[in-house]
Amino acid sequence: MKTIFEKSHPGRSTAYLAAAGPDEKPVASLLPASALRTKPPGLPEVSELEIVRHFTELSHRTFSIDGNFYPLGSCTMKYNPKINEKIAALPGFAKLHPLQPEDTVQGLLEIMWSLERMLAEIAGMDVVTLQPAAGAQGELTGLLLIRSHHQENKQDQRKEILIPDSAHGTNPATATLSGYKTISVKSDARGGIDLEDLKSKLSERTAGMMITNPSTLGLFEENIQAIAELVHKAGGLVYMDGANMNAIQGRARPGDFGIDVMHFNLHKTFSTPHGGGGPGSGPVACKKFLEPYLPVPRIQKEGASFKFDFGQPKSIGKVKAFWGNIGMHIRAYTYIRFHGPEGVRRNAEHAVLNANYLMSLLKKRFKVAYPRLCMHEFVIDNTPYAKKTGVRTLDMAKRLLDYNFHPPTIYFPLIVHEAMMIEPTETENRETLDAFAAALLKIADEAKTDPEKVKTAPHTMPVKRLNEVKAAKEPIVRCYTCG
Amino acid sequence: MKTIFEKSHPGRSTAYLAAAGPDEKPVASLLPASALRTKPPGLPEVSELEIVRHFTELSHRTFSIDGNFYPLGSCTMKYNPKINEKIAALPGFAKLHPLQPEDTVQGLLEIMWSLERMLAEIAGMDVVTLQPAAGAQGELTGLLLIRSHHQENKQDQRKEILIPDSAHGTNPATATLSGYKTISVKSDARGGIDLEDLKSKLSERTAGMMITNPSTLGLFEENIQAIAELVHKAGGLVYMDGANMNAIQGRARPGDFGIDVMHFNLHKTFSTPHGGGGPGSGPVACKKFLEPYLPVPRIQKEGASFKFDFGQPKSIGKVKAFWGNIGMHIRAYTYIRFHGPEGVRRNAEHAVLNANYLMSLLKKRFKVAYPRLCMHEFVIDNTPYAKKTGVRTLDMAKRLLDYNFHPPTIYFPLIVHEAMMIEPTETENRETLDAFAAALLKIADEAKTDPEKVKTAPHTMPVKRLNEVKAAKEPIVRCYTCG
Amino acid sequence: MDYIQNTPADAADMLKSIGVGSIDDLFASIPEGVRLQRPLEIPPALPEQDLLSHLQSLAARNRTFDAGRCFLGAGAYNHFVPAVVDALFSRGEFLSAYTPYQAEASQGTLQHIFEFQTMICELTGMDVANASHYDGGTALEEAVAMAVDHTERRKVVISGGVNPQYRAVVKSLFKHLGATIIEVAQVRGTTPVATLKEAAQDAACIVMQNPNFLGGIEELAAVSEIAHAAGALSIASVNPVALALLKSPGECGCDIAVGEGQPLGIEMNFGGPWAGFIAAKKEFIRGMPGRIVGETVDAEGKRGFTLTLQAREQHIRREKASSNICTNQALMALRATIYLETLGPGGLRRVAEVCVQRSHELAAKLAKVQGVKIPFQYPFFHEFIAELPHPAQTLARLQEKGFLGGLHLQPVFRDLRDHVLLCCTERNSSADIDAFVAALAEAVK
Amino acid sequence: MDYIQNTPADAADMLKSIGVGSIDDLFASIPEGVRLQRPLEIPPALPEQDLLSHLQSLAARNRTFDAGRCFLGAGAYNHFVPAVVDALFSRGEFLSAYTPYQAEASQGTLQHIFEFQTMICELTGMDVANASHYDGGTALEEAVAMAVDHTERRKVVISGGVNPQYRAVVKSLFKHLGATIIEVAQVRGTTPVATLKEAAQDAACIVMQNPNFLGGIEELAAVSEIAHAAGALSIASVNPVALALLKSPGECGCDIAVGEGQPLGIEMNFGGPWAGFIAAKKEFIRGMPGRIVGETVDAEGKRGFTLTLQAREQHIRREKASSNICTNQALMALRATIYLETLGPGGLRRVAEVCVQRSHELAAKLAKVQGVKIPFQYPFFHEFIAELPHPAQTLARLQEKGFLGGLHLQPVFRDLRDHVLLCCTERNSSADIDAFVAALAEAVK
Ligand SMILES: Cc1ncc(COP(=O)(O)O)c(C=O)c1O
Ligand SMILES: Cc1ncc(COP(=O)(O)O)c(C=O)c1O
Repeated sequence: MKTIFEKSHPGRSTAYLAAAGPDEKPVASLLPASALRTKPPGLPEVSELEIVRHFTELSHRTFSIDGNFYPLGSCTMKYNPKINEKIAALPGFAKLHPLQPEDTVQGLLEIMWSLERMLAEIAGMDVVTLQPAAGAQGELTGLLLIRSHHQENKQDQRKEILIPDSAHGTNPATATLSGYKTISVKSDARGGIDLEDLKSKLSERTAGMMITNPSTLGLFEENIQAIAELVHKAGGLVYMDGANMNAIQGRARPGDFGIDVMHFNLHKTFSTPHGGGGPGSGPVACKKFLEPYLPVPRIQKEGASFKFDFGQPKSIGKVKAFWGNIGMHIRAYTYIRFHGPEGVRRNAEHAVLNANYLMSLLKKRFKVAYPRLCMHEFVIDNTPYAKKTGVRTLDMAKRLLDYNFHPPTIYFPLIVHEAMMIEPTETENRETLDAFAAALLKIADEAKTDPEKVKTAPHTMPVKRLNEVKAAKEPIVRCYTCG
Repeated sequence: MKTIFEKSHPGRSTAYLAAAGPDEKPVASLLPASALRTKPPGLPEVSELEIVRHFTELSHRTFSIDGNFYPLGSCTMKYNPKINEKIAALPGFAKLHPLQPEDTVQGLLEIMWSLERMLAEIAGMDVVTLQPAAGAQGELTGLLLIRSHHQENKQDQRKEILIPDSAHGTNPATATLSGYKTISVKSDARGGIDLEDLKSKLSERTAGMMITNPSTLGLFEENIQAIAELVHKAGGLVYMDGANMNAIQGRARPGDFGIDVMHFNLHKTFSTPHGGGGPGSGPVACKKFLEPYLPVPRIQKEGASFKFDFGQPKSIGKVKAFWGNIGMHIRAYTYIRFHGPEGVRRNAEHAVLNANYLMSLLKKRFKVAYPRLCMHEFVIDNTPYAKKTGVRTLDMAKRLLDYNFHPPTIYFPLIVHEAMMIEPTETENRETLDAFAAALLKIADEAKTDPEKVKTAPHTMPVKRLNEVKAAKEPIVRCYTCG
Repeated sequence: MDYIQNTPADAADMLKSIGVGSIDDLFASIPEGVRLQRPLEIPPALPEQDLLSHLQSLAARNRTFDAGRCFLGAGAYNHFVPAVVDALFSRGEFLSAYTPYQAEASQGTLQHIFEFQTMICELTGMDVANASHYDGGTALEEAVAMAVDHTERRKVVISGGVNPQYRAVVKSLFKHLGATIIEVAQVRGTTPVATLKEAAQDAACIVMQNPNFLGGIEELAAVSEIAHAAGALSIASVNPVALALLKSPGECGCDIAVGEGQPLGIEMNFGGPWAGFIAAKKEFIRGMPGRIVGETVDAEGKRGFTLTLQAREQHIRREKASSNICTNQALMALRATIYLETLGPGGLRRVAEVCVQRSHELAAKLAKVQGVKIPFQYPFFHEFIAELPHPAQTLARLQEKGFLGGLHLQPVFRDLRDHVLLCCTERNSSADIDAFVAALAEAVK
Repeated sequence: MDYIQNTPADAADMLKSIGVGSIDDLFASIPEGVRLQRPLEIPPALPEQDLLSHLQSLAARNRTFDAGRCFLGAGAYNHFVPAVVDALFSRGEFLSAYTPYQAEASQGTLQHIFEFQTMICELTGMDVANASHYDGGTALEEAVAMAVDHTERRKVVISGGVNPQYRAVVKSLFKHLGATIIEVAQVRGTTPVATLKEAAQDAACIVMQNPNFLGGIEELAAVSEIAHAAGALSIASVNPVALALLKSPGECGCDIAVGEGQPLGIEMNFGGPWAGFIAAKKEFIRGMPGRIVGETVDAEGKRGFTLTLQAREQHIRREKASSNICTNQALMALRATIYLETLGPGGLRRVAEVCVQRSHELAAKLAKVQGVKIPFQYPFFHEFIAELPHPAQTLARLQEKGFLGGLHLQPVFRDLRDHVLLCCTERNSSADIDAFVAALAEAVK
C-alpha cells in the first residue's frame, strides 16, 4: 500500500480554519525574517476522505486484541474495555489543562489519590507515585529512590544491582541509566533464582536487587522471602518488576513478601490500551521509608479536598513533565472500580487457569521449558523441533499468522533457547485456547510434513516475510519523496 | 465466519447491571403469571470481547465509502464527514426525549427551523416538512398532499399518477400505496420524457406527475418547463423525486422550473451516512398552496423562540411518530452550514465534472446509453459486450470487487439493457476515477481474453459468488440454532 | 468550504478530457431561463472549528436531564447503553456502507442484519422479520397494510391503548385509502377484550399494543382468538425489552408483531433515528415489506448471506410491490443487534426485571404521597398512571428541580384530565425515586 | 464484576485437563505465609451503569473552560482537533495492538510510525526520528544522555528559557549521575547568546528551547555555532506547530531536536498521555533511544516496514542499551500523525499564523489597558509576558469570569514577580480576546 506521501497532490486539502481576513497582519511583519523558514515542511497534501481511507486501510493491516487472540508473553494482552475509553474521553477529563488551579480539578485529583491508595493496597505497600510514564520509567524511579536512600545513609559505595538472567532487558538498561552496574544472577534448574549464586554476588557494593515476580518464565519465585532476607541482610533493597502482577493480584502482595519498592504496568495488569507501542503508565509503590524520595508533586488529601504538594526536600525531583499519563490513570481507576476486590482476584485466578490449561494442551507435543504449574504464562523450548526439522521458533510464529493468531513472544527470556513465551490472559475463552493449541499442534505437524511452508510463512498477510537484515543494514527510516 | 449464535456459550456474558438485591420482589409477585413467558428468547451468550471481535470482523467484511470507491448510481455515495457524527452524538442532541417541553429544546428546534428554511431556498420552494424518514416516505407524503389538494377542490376523480419509465421503483410503489394508479410515460431517444406520449396520457383523471430531475439516466430534463405546463394545464400537479439534487443544488431550483412539491434525500445530497441501508431522511418541500396539508406538527418561530404547532385542520396528519429522523437533520444542517452557498454549488459542479470526466474515460470502449453530457451520473449499456463475450454486466460488477472497487448500480434504470449506472460524486479525486476506469477497461479486456475469470468473479472476497436463486427459492431468513 | 479534491489544475485537465471549455458548459442542458443566477441565500460557510462551536452552542440551548431524573417514557425510553455499542456502531465501515446490493462485498452488513432478524424472531416468537422499518409507527402502518391486502377487508380495529403517535400514522394513510378505522377505547388502563368481539366483524385486523401506551399488560391471546374467529389478523405492537419477560406475540397467537427498537441501545435522539421492526408468521413472508436477508451458499458451497425475496420489493415489482420502502434504518438496527448480543438473554431479562421493580417501587411510594393517587389497578410493565392536582403546573415545578416528570395525558386522553403517565427504567435508582417522590410531594403542596 | 469468559463448568473441565483439583492448587507455589487470606480492601465492584455515573460525577467536579477562554499555555496548548482525528484514532485495531514485533501482522502500525518519523524529520530538518518518547521532558533528557555519551563529557548547559518542567526532569536524572548542570538565565524573554560562550567550554551540549518557555524566539543558529566551536552538541527543544513557520533546528545547525507532540491534535489530558519526539542528524542514529521503524522488502521484493536497528535497544543490548525505554507513546504519535496529515503544510501553517496573529493582537490590546504592561520587547510566537498588579488575585478573578488567564511566573522565575505568561491559539477568536481584555481590565481595577 502507498504511503501518504505517495498520495499527496499539490493544493489538495480540507480547510479547518478560516483563511486570512483583510485586516490580518502578515507574519513577516510580526516576526523577524531571520527566524522564518523558507521551505515548508514536506507534509502530505491530501483530502479528508483520503485520510479516512488511508487509516482505515492501515487499521485493517493491524493485528490487535480487538481482532485477534494475542498471547504475547509478558505483555498481558487482555481485553481493553470500551467503557474505559469512553470515560477517559469525557471532556471533564480530556480537556483539562495541567496547570489549571487545583480547585478546578478536584475530581481528577480524587481519582489519582484513590488510585494511589488502591495500588498501595494491591501491592501491600505504603505509598505510591503515579508519575512514571511506563514500566521502564518506573524502574528508573525505583532505582533513584534506592540510590537516594543509600546516599542518605552515606552508602555511596553501593553501586551494584543484582538482576536475574531471566529478567527483561529494561532492568539492566535501567540499572545502567541510573548509574549502576548490573550483576547477573543465575536461574536454577527449576527456573527460580539460584540461591548460591545470589549469595556469592551479594556484598557491601550491593545497592539492591531487581526481581521479577512472577518471573518472566511465568513462575512464582518460591524462595522470595529468603531472597529478600539475604539482600536486606547484605544492606541492599529489593525492587520488584511488577510487569506480571496480573498473576497474583488479590492472592499475594509484594509488600508482604519482602519487596521494598516496585512498579506496576497499568497497560498490562489494568488493561489500558497499548496502542501499537504505548502509552503505558508505570506507578511506583514503596514502603514508608522510601516515601521522602518520591517524585514531586505528591497528592495530599486535606479534609475533603485534594492538593499537590511540591514541598519534599529529599525528593528525587521529577521524572516526567507534569503529573504522569493521567488518561491511563483514569482508565486503570475505572478498571479497578469495575472489578472490585473479588473481580481483581478472579482476574489473577483465571489468567493462571487459562495459562495452565493451554500448557496442558501443548505439553504433550512441545517441550515446556520448566514443566511445572505456571502462573500467567509459560515458556516453550522449541529446540527439539528446530533440531529435527530445521523449523525454528520464528518460523512457527510466522506460520501462526496464517491461522489468524498473533504469535507469542519469541526468543525471550534469553535463557530459554528457541523460546516461545505464551500468556493467554484471563479474558480469553476456552474455545480460543483450544483453537490456538490446535493451530500450534498442526504447525508442529507441518514442520515435519511440509517444512518449507512453515519456513516461508506467513502466506496470507499483506506482505510476505520481511527482510529484517536489510532493514538494519541499509536503514531507510523515513520517506524521502515527500516535500 | 460464524454467526454470533454459533459462538454462544451457556452462562457466558458481562454484567451491566447489579444483580438483584435481597429486598427485590420477584417479578412473578408483581405481574400476572399468565403474562410471563416461560422460555427465554434465544439471544446469544457471549462475552464483551467476543462482541468486539465479532463486529470488528464483520466490519472488515464490509465495503464502504470509508474503505472503497463506491460509485453506486442514484445513491450519491459521497464522503460522510466525521464532524457530522461528532456533532450528532453530542449529549445535548442525542440524549433528548422527544416529548421534552419545547422550552428545553430551543437549540434543536432552531436547527430544524433553519434547515427547513435552507432546504426551501435550495429547492426554490416556500415551505418544508422534515418529518418523512426517507425518500420513499417523502414521496408518500407528497402524493398525500396532492391528494388532499384535489379533494379540497372536489377533484376526487383524479386517480392517476404519470411516471416516466426510467423512474425509480419507489415512485410507482408509492403511487399504489397512496391509492393511485400508475400511468407509465415513455422516454424519448435522448433520454428525456416523450412529450407526445405524455400528452396522450394526460386527462381529467390525472392527479399529477412524478418526475425525477435530473433523471435516473443522469440527464437534466430539458423540456421540464413545457412538461410542467402541460401537467398543470391538465389540472395535475408536478411532484419531483429529488434524489438527484446533488447535481443541481445552487445551479437550478425545482421551484423555479415548475415543480409543486418534491422530496430531498438528506442521505444522498447532504451526506448523512447510509449505514448499510439507512437511516435516511426525506424532507418534503412544496409551494405555499400545499402548506395547509403538511404533516403536523409544523415548527413555528415566534419572536426569538420556536415551537411546535399542531393546529393544522387540513393536515394529512402524521407520517411518522414524533418529528422525523432528527439525527439526520442535525447532520444535514451541519453539512450545509459547513459548505455555505458557494460550497453547496461547488458540490454540484464537481459532481457533474467527475461524472463527465469518468464518462470521457469510458466512452471510448463502452457504449454510453445516452451519449451526451451528463449530470451527476451516466449509464452504460453493456449489451455489446454481453453479446460478444457472454460476459454480462453482473459479471463485470462482481469482477470490479477484485479490484477493490464497489460496482456501480446495475440493471437499473430498467429501460437500459445490461445497465451500469455510475455516479462518482464530487468528493472523489481524479486518481481514483482514473484507476476505476482502468480497472473497468481491463475487465473489458478480460471479457475477451479470459471470460471465465470474469464470469466466476469475485475471487478475492470472503465468499465466492453467492447463489441468489437458492436464497429466494428456499428462504432461510433467520438462524435456527439459537435459543 | 467543501470536501472536493479536484484542484483548479485538475479541473482544467478534466474539462479538456471531456472536451468542454468550462464547468458552466456542463450545465448547458439546464434551460437558461431556470438557471440560478445568484448565490443561494443560505448562511456563509463555517470552517470546522467554528462549525463545532456553533453547533455546541445550539446543543447547549437544549436541556439534558440527568439519566436518573427522567421519569418520562410514553414511547421513548431512557435505557443504559453499554459503551461497547457506540464503540462498534461508530466504525466507519458500518456507517458509510450502502444497502448490501453486492452481497460478496457486504457480508458484514448482511450478517448483522441476519442476526437482527433472528433475534427479532426470537423475541416476538415469529418466523420471519425484516431488516428494519422507519419506526414503530410506520411498522404498524405496514402491518395493517399487510392485513388489509391479505384479508381484502377495509376495516381496521385498533385499541385505544396503542401509542397515539402510532395511531395517528395509521390514520393518516388509511383515511386517504378510504378504510374504516374503529378505535376501541382503553378503560382504566387496559383494553376491554369483550368489546372487541363486535368490532372484529369484517375487520382486516385487530391491533393491540403490549405493554400498552399506559404501561398496561393486555390479554393478547384472548384478542387473537377473537380476531381469528372473525377472520381478522391479530397484530401486536410490542416493546422488545418487555419481551424478555412477557409472553411473545407468537405465543399469544398473533400473526404479525411490530415494534420500536429504540429501547434496545438506541439513543432517544429527540425521536429519531430509531428502528422499527416487523415480524410475522411464515405464511405472510411474501407480503412482508422491506429488505430481508437470507442465508445461501457460494459457488464453493460455503455459507454466505444475501438480500432475498426481492420480488416483493419496489425496485423489481414497482407498482405491485408489497410496500414502497427502500431506505430503512439498518444502522439503528445494528445498534439494537449489538445491544441484544451484548446483553444476552440474562442481561436483557435483568433490564426488564429492574424496570418492573423500579416502576412498582415508584407507584407504591407515590401512593403514599398526600394529594397523589394511583387511580387504576392494572398489571403494568414500566409505566403507570398517577393522578395529581394541577398536572401541568406540577410537571413544570418538577422540571425546575431537574426532573422530567412524566407525560400529562389529558390533551390526548380526554377522560384522563389530572393524570400523568410515569415511567421507570434501570436508570432510575431507588435513590432517584426517593428524590423524585420528595420533589413531587413538595410540588403538589 | 469482570470480563472473564470461563463459566464454572469451563473452569472445572480445564482444571481436570490441567490435573489439579482447584484454582487454589494453581497457586501452590506461593509460599503459604505470604498468601493473601482476606479480600483486598478496595471499594466494591460497580457494574458499568453505576461506574459510568460515578466517573461522570467525578468528571463534573473538574472545571472545563470554554475553548476560546483559555489563555494558558506554558507547555500545554489548547488547539483545535478536527473530528477526523478522533474518529480514526479510536479504531480498536490501533488502540489494542502491541508494539509491532511481528512486522507482517502489523504493517498498519509500522507504516503510521514510519510516516510519523518522516514528518518529524521534515518539521525539524533532521535525518532520523524515533517512534516517540514519553513526553517532551523525557525526550530532552534522552537527548542530553545522547550528548553525554557521544562527547563523553559530563557538563550540561541549559537555557533558562527551557520549560522548567523539562529542566526539572533533566536535573533529576543527571544530578544522580554526577553531571554538572549549568543554567543560563533568560533575560527579558530570551537567552543572551553571548553568555553561552564561556559556559560551553567542556560541555556535552547546549540545550535551547524555541520558542522558549516565555514564547520568545531564540537565536538557535548562533547557539549551534557556539556549541560546535566548543565541541559540544546543539540540542533544541521545539514546538512542532511553530515549525510550520520557524526555521527548523536542522537549518539552524542543531544536532538533536526534541519536543512535545501534544500541540499536534493531542488533547491536553491534564498533562498526559502526550507524545515526545526525538530527531537527530544521521550520525547519531545508533545512539538514538527507542523504537525506530525502517523500510525493507519482503520475500517477493515488495515494500514493507519493520522495527529496525534493534541492536540499540534494551531487549537486545540490555545493560549496554542506548536507553531503557520499551513502551513509548505510539498511540499518541498516531494522533499527531493523523493531525499532521489531515492539516497538511498549508493547514499547519495556517494554525501557526493564527497563533502569531492572535497573540500579537492580545499583546497590543493589553498594552492599552490601564495597569497592565508588556514589559519586554522580544519576538514571540504565541506566548508573551504581561505585567499586572496582584497577579494571583487577578487570575482568580478572571477564573470567576470563566477565563483561564495565564500562568503566574513568580514561583518559578524569581525575578518575574508580577508577571504572567499568556498564550493565544487559533481557538481564541478576536471576540474572545476582547472579552478577555475587558475582563482583565475589570479585574485589575
Ligand atoms: C517483565 C517486564 N519488565 C519491564 C517491562 C517494561 O515495561 P514498559 O514497557 O512499560 O516500559 C516489560 C514490558 O514489556 C516487561 O514485560
Ligand atoms: C431516484 C430515487 N428515487 C427514490 C429513492 C428512494 O429514496 P429512499 O431510499 O430514501 O427511500 C431513491 C433511492 O435509492 C432513488 O435513487
